[in-house]
Amino acid sequence: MTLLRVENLSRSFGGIKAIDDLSLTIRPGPIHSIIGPNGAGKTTLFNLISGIYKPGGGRIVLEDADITGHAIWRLAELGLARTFQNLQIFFNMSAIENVMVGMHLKSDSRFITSLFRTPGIVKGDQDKREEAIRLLEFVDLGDYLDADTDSMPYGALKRLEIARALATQPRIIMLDEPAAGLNPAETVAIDGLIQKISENGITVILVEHDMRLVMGVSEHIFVLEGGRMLAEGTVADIRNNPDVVAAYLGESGRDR
Amino acid sequence: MSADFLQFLFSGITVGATYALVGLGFSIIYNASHVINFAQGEFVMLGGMATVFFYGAGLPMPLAMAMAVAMTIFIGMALEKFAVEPAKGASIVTLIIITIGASIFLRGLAEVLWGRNFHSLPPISGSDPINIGGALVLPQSLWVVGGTIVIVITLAWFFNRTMTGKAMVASASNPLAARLVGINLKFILLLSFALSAMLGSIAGILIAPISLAYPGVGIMLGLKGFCAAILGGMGNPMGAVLAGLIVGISEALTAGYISSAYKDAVAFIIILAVLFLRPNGLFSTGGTERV
Amino acid sequence: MSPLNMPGRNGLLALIATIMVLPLMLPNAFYFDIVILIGLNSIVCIGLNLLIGYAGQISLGHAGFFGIGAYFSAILTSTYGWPATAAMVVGAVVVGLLSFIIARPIMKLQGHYLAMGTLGLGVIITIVLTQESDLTGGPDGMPVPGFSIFGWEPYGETVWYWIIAAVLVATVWLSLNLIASPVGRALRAVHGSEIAAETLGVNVVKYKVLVFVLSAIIASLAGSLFAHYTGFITPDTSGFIHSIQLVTMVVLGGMASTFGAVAGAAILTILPQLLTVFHDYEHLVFGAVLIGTMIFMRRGLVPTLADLFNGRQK
Amino acid sequence: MKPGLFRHLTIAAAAITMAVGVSNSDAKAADPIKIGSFLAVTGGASFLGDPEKKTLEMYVNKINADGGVIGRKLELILYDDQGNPANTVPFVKRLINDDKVDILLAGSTTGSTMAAIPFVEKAGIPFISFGGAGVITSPVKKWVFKTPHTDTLAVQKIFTDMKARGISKVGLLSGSGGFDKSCRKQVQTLAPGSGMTVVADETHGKGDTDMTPQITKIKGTAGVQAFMYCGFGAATSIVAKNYKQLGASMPHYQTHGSASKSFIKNAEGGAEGVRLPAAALVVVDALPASHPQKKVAGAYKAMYESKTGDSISSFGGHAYDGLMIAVEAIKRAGSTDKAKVLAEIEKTSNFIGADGIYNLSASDHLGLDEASFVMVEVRNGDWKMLK
Repeated sequence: MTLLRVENLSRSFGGIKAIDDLSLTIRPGPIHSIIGPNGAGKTTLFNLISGIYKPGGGRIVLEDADITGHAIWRLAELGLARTFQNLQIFFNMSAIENVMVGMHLKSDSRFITSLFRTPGIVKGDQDKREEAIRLLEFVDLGDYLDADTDSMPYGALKRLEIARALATQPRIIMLDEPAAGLNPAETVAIDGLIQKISENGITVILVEHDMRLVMGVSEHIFVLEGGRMLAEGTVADIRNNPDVVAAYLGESGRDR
Repeated sequence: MSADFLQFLFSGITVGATYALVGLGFSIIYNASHVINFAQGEFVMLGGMATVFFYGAGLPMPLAMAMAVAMTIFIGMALEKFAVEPAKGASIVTLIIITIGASIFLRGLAEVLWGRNFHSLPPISGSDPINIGGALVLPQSLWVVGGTIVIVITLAWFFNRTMTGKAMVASASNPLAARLVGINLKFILLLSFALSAMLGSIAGILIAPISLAYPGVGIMLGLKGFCAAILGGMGNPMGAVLAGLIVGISEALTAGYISSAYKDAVAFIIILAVLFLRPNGLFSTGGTERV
Repeated sequence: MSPLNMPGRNGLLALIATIMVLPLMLPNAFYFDIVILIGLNSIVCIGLNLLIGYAGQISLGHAGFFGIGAYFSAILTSTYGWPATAAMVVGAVVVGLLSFIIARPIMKLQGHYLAMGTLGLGVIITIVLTQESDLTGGPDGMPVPGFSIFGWEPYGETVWYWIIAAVLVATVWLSLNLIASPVGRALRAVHGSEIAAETLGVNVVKYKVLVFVLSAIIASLAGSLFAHYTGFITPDTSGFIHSIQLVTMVVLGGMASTFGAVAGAAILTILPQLLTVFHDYEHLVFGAVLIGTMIFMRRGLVPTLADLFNGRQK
Repeated sequence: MKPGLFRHLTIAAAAITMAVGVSNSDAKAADPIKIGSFLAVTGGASFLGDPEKKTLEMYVNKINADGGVIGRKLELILYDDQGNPANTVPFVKRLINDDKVDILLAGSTTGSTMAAIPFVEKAGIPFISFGGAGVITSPVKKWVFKTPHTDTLAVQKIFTDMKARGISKVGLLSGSGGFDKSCRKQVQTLAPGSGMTVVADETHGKGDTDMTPQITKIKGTAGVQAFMYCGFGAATSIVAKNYKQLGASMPHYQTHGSASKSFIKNAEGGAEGVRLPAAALVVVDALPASHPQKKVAGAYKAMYESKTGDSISSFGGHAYDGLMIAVEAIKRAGSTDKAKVLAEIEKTSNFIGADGIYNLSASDHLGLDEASFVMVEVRNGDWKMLK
């Protein structure tokens, strides 16, 4: 069974191949991680899957539907959600409003009803607000409901992005370095959060540099290097793969 | 027919050269600060008006011109110091309004100093037209074009050959790195306004004998110069020069062959067409947003 | 659910109270005239604020739409004898279509390129209105017959005061509603981060087009009312300077604040009248005030004051 | 909102406004007579507005020094609309509603005048305009008069002169302002009847600073024998300058819109040889002693030139005539009652002004004939009367 399939994907920037004929398969359920040195193409891969970049070649298939070149916002409809390496918080809105934007597709977004604030809109917003409170509490941000986002700490914003992505009720959530910039305690909390998300039946794809986090939560790991697949497998497979060890530790590692 | 064409062409190149200088000013400031200086057209106005009045006060013409340029440079630097620098980090819209406020202020200043009326400035070397291939060209037009060529070449030399010029280019492409290697960004910013003011005032002095000098002369010139800067790809000085000439020539040809009524629309029609096809300007290579 | 239980209710009530009391304090028709102009400017600015303040897309050409509305009303009623309401609607529809066609390419532009694109659009509109002088009277403008609706012809500043007041209150109410709705959140999300909004299922292009068209139509309707009220229009109503005034009102009052738009409109309409005491120094002082306000109250008047009031430091 | 409340407030507000209004307009005998004005004191048409303003101020002071009119002083309330009709509208409203003037002597340009007319007609205030075009008083508007010669008279005069020189094909350039357009229309209308053909018809935009493309085109038109320009303001000088720069040698005509020394000065030699119809005032010194206007125009010229140090233009004369017609009418009416003053202005007959001799009536709100219009040519930087 596959949920998401990437087939022979390529993309280059100014002659440099960021993603080079890459194929991979995501099964529904387990936590998948993508690792690799800087410039290996991890974030580019995320941007290709979520439609922000258009691929130079290859296909992306969600279940049986070809989603290559789809408009970005349609992918949310299909159950694909993500967070960003560089925070993309709506700093002009409160925390709870950020999450409510995530429920956009399930909201009444008709123009006329919005203008006249029909009872339907009022009721809808109440429901959405309650749901958003639940989500914020789920990511442990219950204290920040109506907080101004530009006065929230960095770690909280990281979790807010996750709550916002969850609000779209995704089947797949792609987390781009959720632990970057966090202190050890916060990293542990993120670790727990990722597991909790997975337990809710959402397939997690994780890009992360924190190896302890990756090795702790992942069930399947892809290792990229130079836009190509260096290795894939379980945590044990990857740990014992000499190529990976070499890539991470350099030539000296191989000698040992 | 061909004499007419030449006539239109010369007319277009003359006006286009002014647009080029104004566009160049936009580009230089944009490079240094990412600010669109809507007061750029006012530098042109100040250059022309100040010369008229220094000359009228009895100074010899070259001295009057030099004084006008110096005065405009001083005003440009004051603008940077007292209006742009304190607003560091403000949003694009806020900065646009600040520079528009500055342009209103400078127009007001000119009105207070010199009144609201039209003034003429005698041409630098007579007004007997020169016959070139059947077209009659004013000596002043040659001054405008020649002046622009000299300025463009000097600037190219400045940016490519001098330490200060190179520092300006470096801080435009990577401010952080520039600061790390010890370039004084504040100084660069001040310099960029001084340079733009100088370009504007020279354009104003050169064009004044042709267009008259009055407080409102900078508005349209400023907008057309902005067109040139955008058309050339914001922050691409040579692109701005080329685009300024393209705009000027298109205008003159439109007035000559199609309709003089829609002459002023030409620049804006070109810019819309280009922006719709190439959202980052005619001579830009385009970039990708990093997420 | 009471209809009064809405976001910004207190502000709206305060606005209504002000409108009710104001006539008692205005000595003559000249002052009514200024207040009516404030109202008209506020209406345009509320629409423009949806575009600039909430959706984060600048426009330096909105006076163009205002001008088209004004001229459609003027030409259709005076030259072709149409009823004022029909002319107003046709003007709004034309502006709606024009802005819809232009919105897709223009809303693709970012930052300064968007500023240039909208500026160019506005300038082109002004030039057309100036040059098609057989229809528009050219640079010297044209007279506009009075407004009439169902045979009733409002005349005099006091009657117009109440008409514009009613339209203003309605516009504020609709704007507050819209901002607090899912559509409003989507608009604000576009401002916050287009990429993030898009990944959450917000069709960014659609919302940009929507808000651009909406603000253009509001400007057009206000333009029609202005034309009938003032009785004489020139291409300056559509000009670059007017566009700049509108944007300045929005920014000065405070971006992303409906009441800020009203406050900005009020200040910038009154200020030039007050500054006439400076005679020749008028422009000098106006420019200085503009620069000063933008430097020291970067977020605009209403949000800055609100922060002070709430004791918050920013 | 309750409809009752709404209606009450409307009525209350209306009542207050009216009460305030009534108390203000209930003028006492000692109150000054308020003369309202909006002129193009600065800007592109300032050479119209500036002498008009100086003339009004000068003569209002003189009249007040001599004891005023019907025992009351004159008070001049003047705004600078820069000749831009968009600026005119608020000033007109202010003059009518806030300043509550008794009479309007205003409008340097046709555009400003036309913008003001709807408000003046509605308010019912006598309005003597200094605008040039015929449309101002043709058709007649109840409250609106004008003192300057019309474009119709000017075009007729020019065509007569052209015919005398054997010219029948004319190339026309015009600006886009109200006067320019009105003049262009007169040229097109009057040409066939006068045996003229308009072989080129070019226009330029407001505020244009380079007319060489248009003039190049006109110059190159087959058969063209003379060049004519319809317009006023800074553009007149630019056209003359460009015309000379392009080496054009055909006869060059402009209108009375160029009849000021600043036209000659700013054209920097380009005005040499340009012919135009002008009020007798500009060549008053050359007039024979028997000329009926010699005395009035001479006195005005002497006073204007000694007080201001500027040289005379016919535009100040428009203001002089307007003010004098108004003062005479108020004297005859014995009050500033607007209807009475209107009736008295219409009774003005054989009034000798600086600009011409006026015979006004209910059906003629201009009252000038061709007699006071003379053809002049620029020679050696000055006006030379043609015979």
